[in-house]
Amino acid sequence: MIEQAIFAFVASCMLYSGLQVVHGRNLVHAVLWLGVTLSLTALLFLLLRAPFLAGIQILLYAGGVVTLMLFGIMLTHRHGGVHVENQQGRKLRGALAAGALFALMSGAICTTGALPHGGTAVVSAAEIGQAFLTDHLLAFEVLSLLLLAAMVGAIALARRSDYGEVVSGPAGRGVR
Amino acid sequence: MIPLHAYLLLAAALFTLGVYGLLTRRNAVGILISVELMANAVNINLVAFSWAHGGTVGQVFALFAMAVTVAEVVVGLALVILLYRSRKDVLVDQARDLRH
Amino acid sequence: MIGILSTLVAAPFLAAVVLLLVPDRARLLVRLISLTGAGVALALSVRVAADYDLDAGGFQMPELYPLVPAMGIDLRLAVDGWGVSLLLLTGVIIFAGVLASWTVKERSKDFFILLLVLVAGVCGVFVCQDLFVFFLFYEIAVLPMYLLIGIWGSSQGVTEAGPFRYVWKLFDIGGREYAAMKLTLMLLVGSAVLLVGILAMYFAAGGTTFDMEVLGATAYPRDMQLWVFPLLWLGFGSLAGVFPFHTWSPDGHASAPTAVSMLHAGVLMKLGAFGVMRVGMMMVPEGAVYWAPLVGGVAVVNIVYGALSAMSQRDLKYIIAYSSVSHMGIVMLGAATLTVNGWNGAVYQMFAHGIMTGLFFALVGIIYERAHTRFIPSMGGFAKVMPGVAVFFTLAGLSSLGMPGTAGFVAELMVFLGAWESASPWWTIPAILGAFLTAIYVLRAVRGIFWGPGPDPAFEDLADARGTEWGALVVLGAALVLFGCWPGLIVDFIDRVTPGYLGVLTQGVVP
Amino acid sequence: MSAPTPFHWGLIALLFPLVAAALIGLVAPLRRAGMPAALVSIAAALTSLLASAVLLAGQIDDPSRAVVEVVGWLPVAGSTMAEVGLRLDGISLSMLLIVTVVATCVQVFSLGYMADEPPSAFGRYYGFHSLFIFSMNLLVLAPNLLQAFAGWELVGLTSYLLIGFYYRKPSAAKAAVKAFWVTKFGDMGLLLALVFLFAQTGAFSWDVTLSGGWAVVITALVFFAVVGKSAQFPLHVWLPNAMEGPTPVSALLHAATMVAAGVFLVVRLDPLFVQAPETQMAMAWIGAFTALFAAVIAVVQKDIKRVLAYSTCSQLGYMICALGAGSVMAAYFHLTTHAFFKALLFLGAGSVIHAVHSNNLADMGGLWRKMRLTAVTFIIGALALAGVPGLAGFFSKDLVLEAVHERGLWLPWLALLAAAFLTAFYMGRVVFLAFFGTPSKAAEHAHESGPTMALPLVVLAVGSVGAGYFGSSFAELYGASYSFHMGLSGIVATSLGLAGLGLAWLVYGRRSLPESSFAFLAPIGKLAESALLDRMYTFMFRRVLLVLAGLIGWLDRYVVDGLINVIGWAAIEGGRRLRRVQTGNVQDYTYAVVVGTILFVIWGLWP
Amino acid sequence: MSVEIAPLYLDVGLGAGALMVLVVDLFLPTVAKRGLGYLTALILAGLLAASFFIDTEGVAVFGAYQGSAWTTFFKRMFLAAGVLAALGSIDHVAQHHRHRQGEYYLLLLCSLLGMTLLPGVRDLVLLFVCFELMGIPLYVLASYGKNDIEGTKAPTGPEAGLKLYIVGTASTAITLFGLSLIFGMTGTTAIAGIGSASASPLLILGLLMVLAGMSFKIGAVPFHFWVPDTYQGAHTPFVAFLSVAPKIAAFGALAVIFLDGLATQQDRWLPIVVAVSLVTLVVGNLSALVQDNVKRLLAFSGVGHIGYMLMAFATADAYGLGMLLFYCAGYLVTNIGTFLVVEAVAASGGDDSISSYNGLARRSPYLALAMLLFLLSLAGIPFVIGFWAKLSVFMAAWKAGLYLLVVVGAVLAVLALFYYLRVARAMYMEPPGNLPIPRGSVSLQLAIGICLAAVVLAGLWPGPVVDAALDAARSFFA
Repeated sequence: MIEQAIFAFVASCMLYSGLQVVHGRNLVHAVLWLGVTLSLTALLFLLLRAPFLAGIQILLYAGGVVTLMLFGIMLTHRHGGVHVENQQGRKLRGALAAGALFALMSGAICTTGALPHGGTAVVSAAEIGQAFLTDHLLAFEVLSLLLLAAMVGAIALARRSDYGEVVSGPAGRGVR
Repeated sequence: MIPLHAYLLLAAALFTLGVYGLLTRRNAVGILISVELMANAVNINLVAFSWAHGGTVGQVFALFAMAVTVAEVVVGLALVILLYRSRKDVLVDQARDLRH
Repeated sequence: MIGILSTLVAAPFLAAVVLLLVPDRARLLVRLISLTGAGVALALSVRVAADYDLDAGGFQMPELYPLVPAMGIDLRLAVDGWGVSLLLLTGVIIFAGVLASWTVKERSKDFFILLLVLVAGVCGVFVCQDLFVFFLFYEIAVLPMYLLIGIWGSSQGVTEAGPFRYVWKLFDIGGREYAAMKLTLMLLVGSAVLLVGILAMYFAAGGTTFDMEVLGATAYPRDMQLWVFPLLWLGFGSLAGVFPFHTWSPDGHASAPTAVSMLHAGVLMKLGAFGVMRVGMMMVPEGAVYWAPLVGGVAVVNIVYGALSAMSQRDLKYIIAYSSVSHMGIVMLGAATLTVNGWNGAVYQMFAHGIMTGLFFALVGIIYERAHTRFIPSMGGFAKVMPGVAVFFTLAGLSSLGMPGTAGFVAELMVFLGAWESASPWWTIPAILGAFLTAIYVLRAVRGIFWGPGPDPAFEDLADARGTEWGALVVLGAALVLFGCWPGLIVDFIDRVTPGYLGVLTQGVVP
Repeated sequence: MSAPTPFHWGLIALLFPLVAAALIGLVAPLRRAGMPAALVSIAAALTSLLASAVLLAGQIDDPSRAVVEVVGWLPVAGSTMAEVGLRLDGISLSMLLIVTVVATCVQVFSLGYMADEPPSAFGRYYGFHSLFIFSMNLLVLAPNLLQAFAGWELVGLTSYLLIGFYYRKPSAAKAAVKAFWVTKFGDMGLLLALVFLFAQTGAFSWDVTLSGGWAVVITALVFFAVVGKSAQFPLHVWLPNAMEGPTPVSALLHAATMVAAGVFLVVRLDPLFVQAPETQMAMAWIGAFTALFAAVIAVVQKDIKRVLAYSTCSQLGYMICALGAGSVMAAYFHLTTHAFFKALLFLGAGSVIHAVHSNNLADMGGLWRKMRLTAVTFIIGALALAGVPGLAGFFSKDLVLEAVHERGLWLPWLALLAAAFLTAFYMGRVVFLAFFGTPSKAAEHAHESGPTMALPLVVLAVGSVGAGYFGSSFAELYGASYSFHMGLSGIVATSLGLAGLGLAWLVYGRRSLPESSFAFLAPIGKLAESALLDRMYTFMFRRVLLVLAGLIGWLDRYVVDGLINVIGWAAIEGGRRLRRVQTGNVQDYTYAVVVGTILFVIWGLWP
Repeated sequence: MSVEIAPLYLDVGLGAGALMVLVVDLFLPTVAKRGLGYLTALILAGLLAASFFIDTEGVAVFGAYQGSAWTTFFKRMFLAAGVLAALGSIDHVAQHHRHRQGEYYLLLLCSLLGMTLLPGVRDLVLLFVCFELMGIPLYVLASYGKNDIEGTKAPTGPEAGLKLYIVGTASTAITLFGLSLIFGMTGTTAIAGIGSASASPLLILGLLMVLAGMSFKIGAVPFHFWVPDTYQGAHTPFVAFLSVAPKIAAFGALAVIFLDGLATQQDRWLPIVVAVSLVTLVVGNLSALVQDNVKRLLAFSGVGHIGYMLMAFATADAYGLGMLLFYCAGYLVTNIGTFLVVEAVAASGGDDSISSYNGLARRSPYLALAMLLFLLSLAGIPFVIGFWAKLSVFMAAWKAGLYLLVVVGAVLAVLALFYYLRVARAMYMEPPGNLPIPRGSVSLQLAIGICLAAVVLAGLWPGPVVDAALDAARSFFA
């Protein structure tokens, strides 16, 4: 009963904050609301007996991603240009499409009768680590390369070079 | 107990909120945020299913999804910065040199 | 060991490859190599005819090279009486065509390369025994046309008119590039339709081989035959100029350079008719019998409609182009009769019309090159300055109107005989009327160009044919008369196989 | 080396002219030299004449001989469908002799007549002539209808080429194509007949037996072609125009031989025609009508060649009528005699024209004094044509009339009689206008032509006088019997002929009767001159056929082809519309992704 | 189950190669960095050669991966594409991105590694990660483009990359959501296990979302909008790679999920694939008709080609899959060759408009001939490989009863010829004017030459390739 109440509370908070994320005018606020949503998700994970994930969620998402986003906004908006009004037509179209998608999804969810029902067993970090090193070893390795690629790629993109200025000759070596 | 349906509906709702943002945000960062919301909904799904089925697979999947999403965000932000440098704004509906 | 047929197909192609390596500036060398390629093709086709055992008949000199075994596609070559006669035609036309193109000035190397590739395709079709490779050669033969017309062709003015005037803004109608594009696209739409029919047959026959013998020996369900045949007919028919899919032909032939018109009207259109008979009628006989009334009816429309259209033209090349439409109608009529005479006549008409129209286009090329006009009302009295051209033009005209002593007569006679024996004898009457209409427009053209007072002062210095042009004219003209007086030379080959094919077809019995 | 057989002689007769034509055609220097080409051609014609004389002599020894030598020409289904070769019998050999004799005469005559032409044109002229002789011989000696058709078409071709000999003259060019088109129009019938004949019998042989209906159809079709070639009403319109050709050509092709080919064909096909009385009846009527009709028109012509041209129509009408009456002998006999005197008349006219440089009767007059030989021979020909007793025309015309009379064809008989009267009248008119009376300006400087022109005139005049006496020999060759006797027809016709000559003398010789007293005939003259039929054909050609062709041409360009263009246009227009969807705004692209997903889900989840 | 990695030797080599490039990059002076391209090409070529000697069949790493003839065929395609792209890129990258060359080749190799793994994965998690390993570097690489388009000063690369990125991440999210549902309804992420579940609405929803998300990667209509913009904006040698390799890999992934894992739900997704194929064919070809920019034209034509590939995919049988592989192989060499010619023309003073091809036949006959043959191959004209490719797809589709698709496809193939011939027309029929003579670098010429040789040789004798493709497809279904 308590769980259900918590869930109801968390869920409604999430929906509200989610709405703020996508609907708010101020982009900085939106990012902050995203942080709220992500943190609430961590709560939800706890309800789902996944403490390890909840921790990761807080660290990686609510901490990392939100910070990154804020950086992104700050770097690309000089003075207060964070208020960007969405066009009315697009809002309507977007709402229609999103509504339709939600209707379809919820329809599918509701018409799927027999869903498995979870227990109370908590998955430990050790179990997850075990899985990483056996069944998902290859995926793990690939993921590491992926993260490397993403880092290198992001650096390659964000570094000032090529565009605008011409770095001549061997002297360019110093840029790295 | 909370039925699985509830989690799924919540995830679906968050996902479609993200879709709404994706479709309406003009600011590139806004779009990134919206995609984050969608990815987050997936994670709820995965963890909820993992809880339902027991075992680690779902959570492992969710972890992979998180990592990948973060990687995407990193690249995305770099792209946004690049865009900003080349165009002096990050409104996606202004970046329309390539069309028709 | 490479057989004679593959050598025959490869010879022009090899010549084209050799040409690729020759510098542009070595014009004479380029021409000599092309002439060698064409000459080898001609010589080998004569050799094939000589080697063909008339007593044995059927398919001879088989060769087999696996190509894509997984799809059942092999390079299967063999030649029958029809193939022999059409190979000879191809050899003669390409030889004459190279001679007639001797004076191509601009980018002559590219021109001859494309021409030879085209010829390789044509030869391939006539000797191919694998339906798929048949189709493949068919496409090869169609494609170089685009560049040949687009680069070396000529444009003509067309007045904006008609209910679809608004389309003019979009296309450069009358331009050579428009003509080239239209020709290519229409023919390839035809081949797309064709492909559908071919696939249907292939899979209905088990989907293991494209061997035409096997596909031909399969008894397809009647329902299927009834819808496959129209596909094959229209697919091949678009190349044979079947109404109403003939409209590429006037523009295409009018725009094309001399040798290309010669080859295209002379040989390529035959490819279409040959396909209708060899693939359409022989492989789906029930469909052929069922649709024959329509095929013949449309052929009759072609004959009369083409002749009337030709009559209304004032551009010389258009007249000849429409006459091709009309004459191909005779071929298709012969095919639709499903009688021995009709089929012999159809194949022989391919041969005769090929040579005749080749001669026509060679002459038109000469006239156009000298006078820089094809507009008949501006001509007149040319016989005085180019008597040789006048003689050969008249000869070609006589053949086209079915004058005995020329190949055209024999072919038309056989077709008419066949038409009367066929299931729809009434075809004979409009067909004969078409021959009469031909007499009208051909002789009007002769009168308009060569007869009468004149020529205009502007045309007083026009030269008669010269050098290699004579070669082309004499080769074709002599062939026209020789095979008109002694048709047995060719008809023996054709007739050797026709009755057998028809026997299979009309009995609906499959061996 | 064994002695030449008839077959060899036949080959010589057939092929020598072809060789001559080929030589002249292919060896350009020979052609351009002119005179050598003429000599080659004449030599070939003479050889041919010699061969045919030898053959005919042999035939007279053994009238029932029929040599048939053929080789296969066209195979079908492994066997021979059509053959070519020679058939040497009475019918073909007598015709062969006529052709070669007249041809040789005309060729010799042309030496003088065409002497003013440039050498290359002269050479070309003889080339065509040789080709013509070959074609005619091909037709005459044909062992079957197919070869005959080939010859038939080839003589049409040479006729076209020779009429158009002065190709730079627009009227000649027009006349040439007109002749070709009209005869070709008729030839469709022959072609169709060939097709039907083959369908019925599996061969093209001369003597066949057919069930009634088919015999009528086939003979009617053949007759249609004959109408065209032999210039019968209503397809006679080309013949007068054909006079645009050189006069010797008119003598050879358009009087003596080619136009008679129609008659020859019917004679050849007689076994078939007797099975079709309906066709014969039609022939009798049409022949008789043409005979009268053309004679009437001939009366009012001012051009000497046109008079002769209409006269030819008229006389061919006689022959056709005789054939219709079932008398091969009469028709063929008339053909023979007519060949001589009509060729003579044309050559004589040619001689006159050569002298006065005009075709117009008004430019002549009083030539009797200047051109004695020409005048004498021309008058012999005219009298023969008029049917004056003792001359060739008398016998043959009498036979025709007799035959028609015997058959009980009263109206045709009367028409022929009237035509006989008119024939005498218009020939008298020509003779009096051209050779007597006061010379016109042009005629004053006229003088007799050289020996090359005189000799043929004499030869033909002899023929015109003597041919009539060989009736029984001819009859033997055809397997008929003939003996001359003067019957009702003969008496009436002869008196009418003499009356006609007398009337002509009164009007044009003595001028005792003014021309104006024939004013009541003026409407007929007007009618003849207005050339109603010609105008109708022209109308059909220009206003119907060409307009139809123009319509079809337009339709093809702008509607049929237009539709094809519209398809292309539609594709490109579609592309243009689609292009606008590509807005460049990535939000629209994501929108498409979401909508696509929704559509997927709807479709996948719906059932 | 063990850490067996023998079937992954090539992929391991690829990963090692990537790291090698990373390390070498650190020690190379900028002037010498062009060597990285050759190094990359050499690595890939070596691996390609090795693929003919190393047996890479069998299960690996706890059953997450299975090597077979199927994966080998894919690997060879990707390695070949990598070699060609690397060779083609060397000059462009050295000239325009001289300070980012190391990253370029590293990302290329990483992306390739994702691709080579994809067709053999036996687990949804691995599949997803590989998919992303393939995708993320592409976002970066697409942003490298520097070419300006008329009237704007801004480089087009960022816009191109952004469009690819936004549509891509959205699609990824959709895919991921779908995968989560599939996992949820089956309780497993093993490919072998997901087929056994009954068809609940959620499972269907999941698979449809995966299908939609993956349709983005292959560029099927209506997920294709990024294609022309990105192709136009990104730099050409990379587009050569982008236009083929990821799509082929995505087909591999689609095959793994749908033909293997979810084959039991065929009646749900197959009709959609058929419909998408049809729409893609029509839209792609019609849109290409009116393009004046060669890269956009090729982009839309590429969309059309996806329609043909989907046609083969929609047969859902071994024969069709084999023909799909054959089509992919043919499309790979042809399309890379085409784009490399575009690069060669643009690199020497031209741009991407059709008019800059005017008179190419006279400026550079061999380049024009190569372009002509590539275009003919794209159009499906005999004696170049594209013809056999198209044919094989038609055969497969006909065999599977997709008659409508065959008819539409055949007719549209002719329509396609119209726009290919527009380029041919410019090359052969227009006067060259003052346009420069293209002088492609040696490496570019080499790459074009390899493509040309492949297109022509395989066009003349396609048998071995077809056999290999059919073997691969059979091993997939074994």
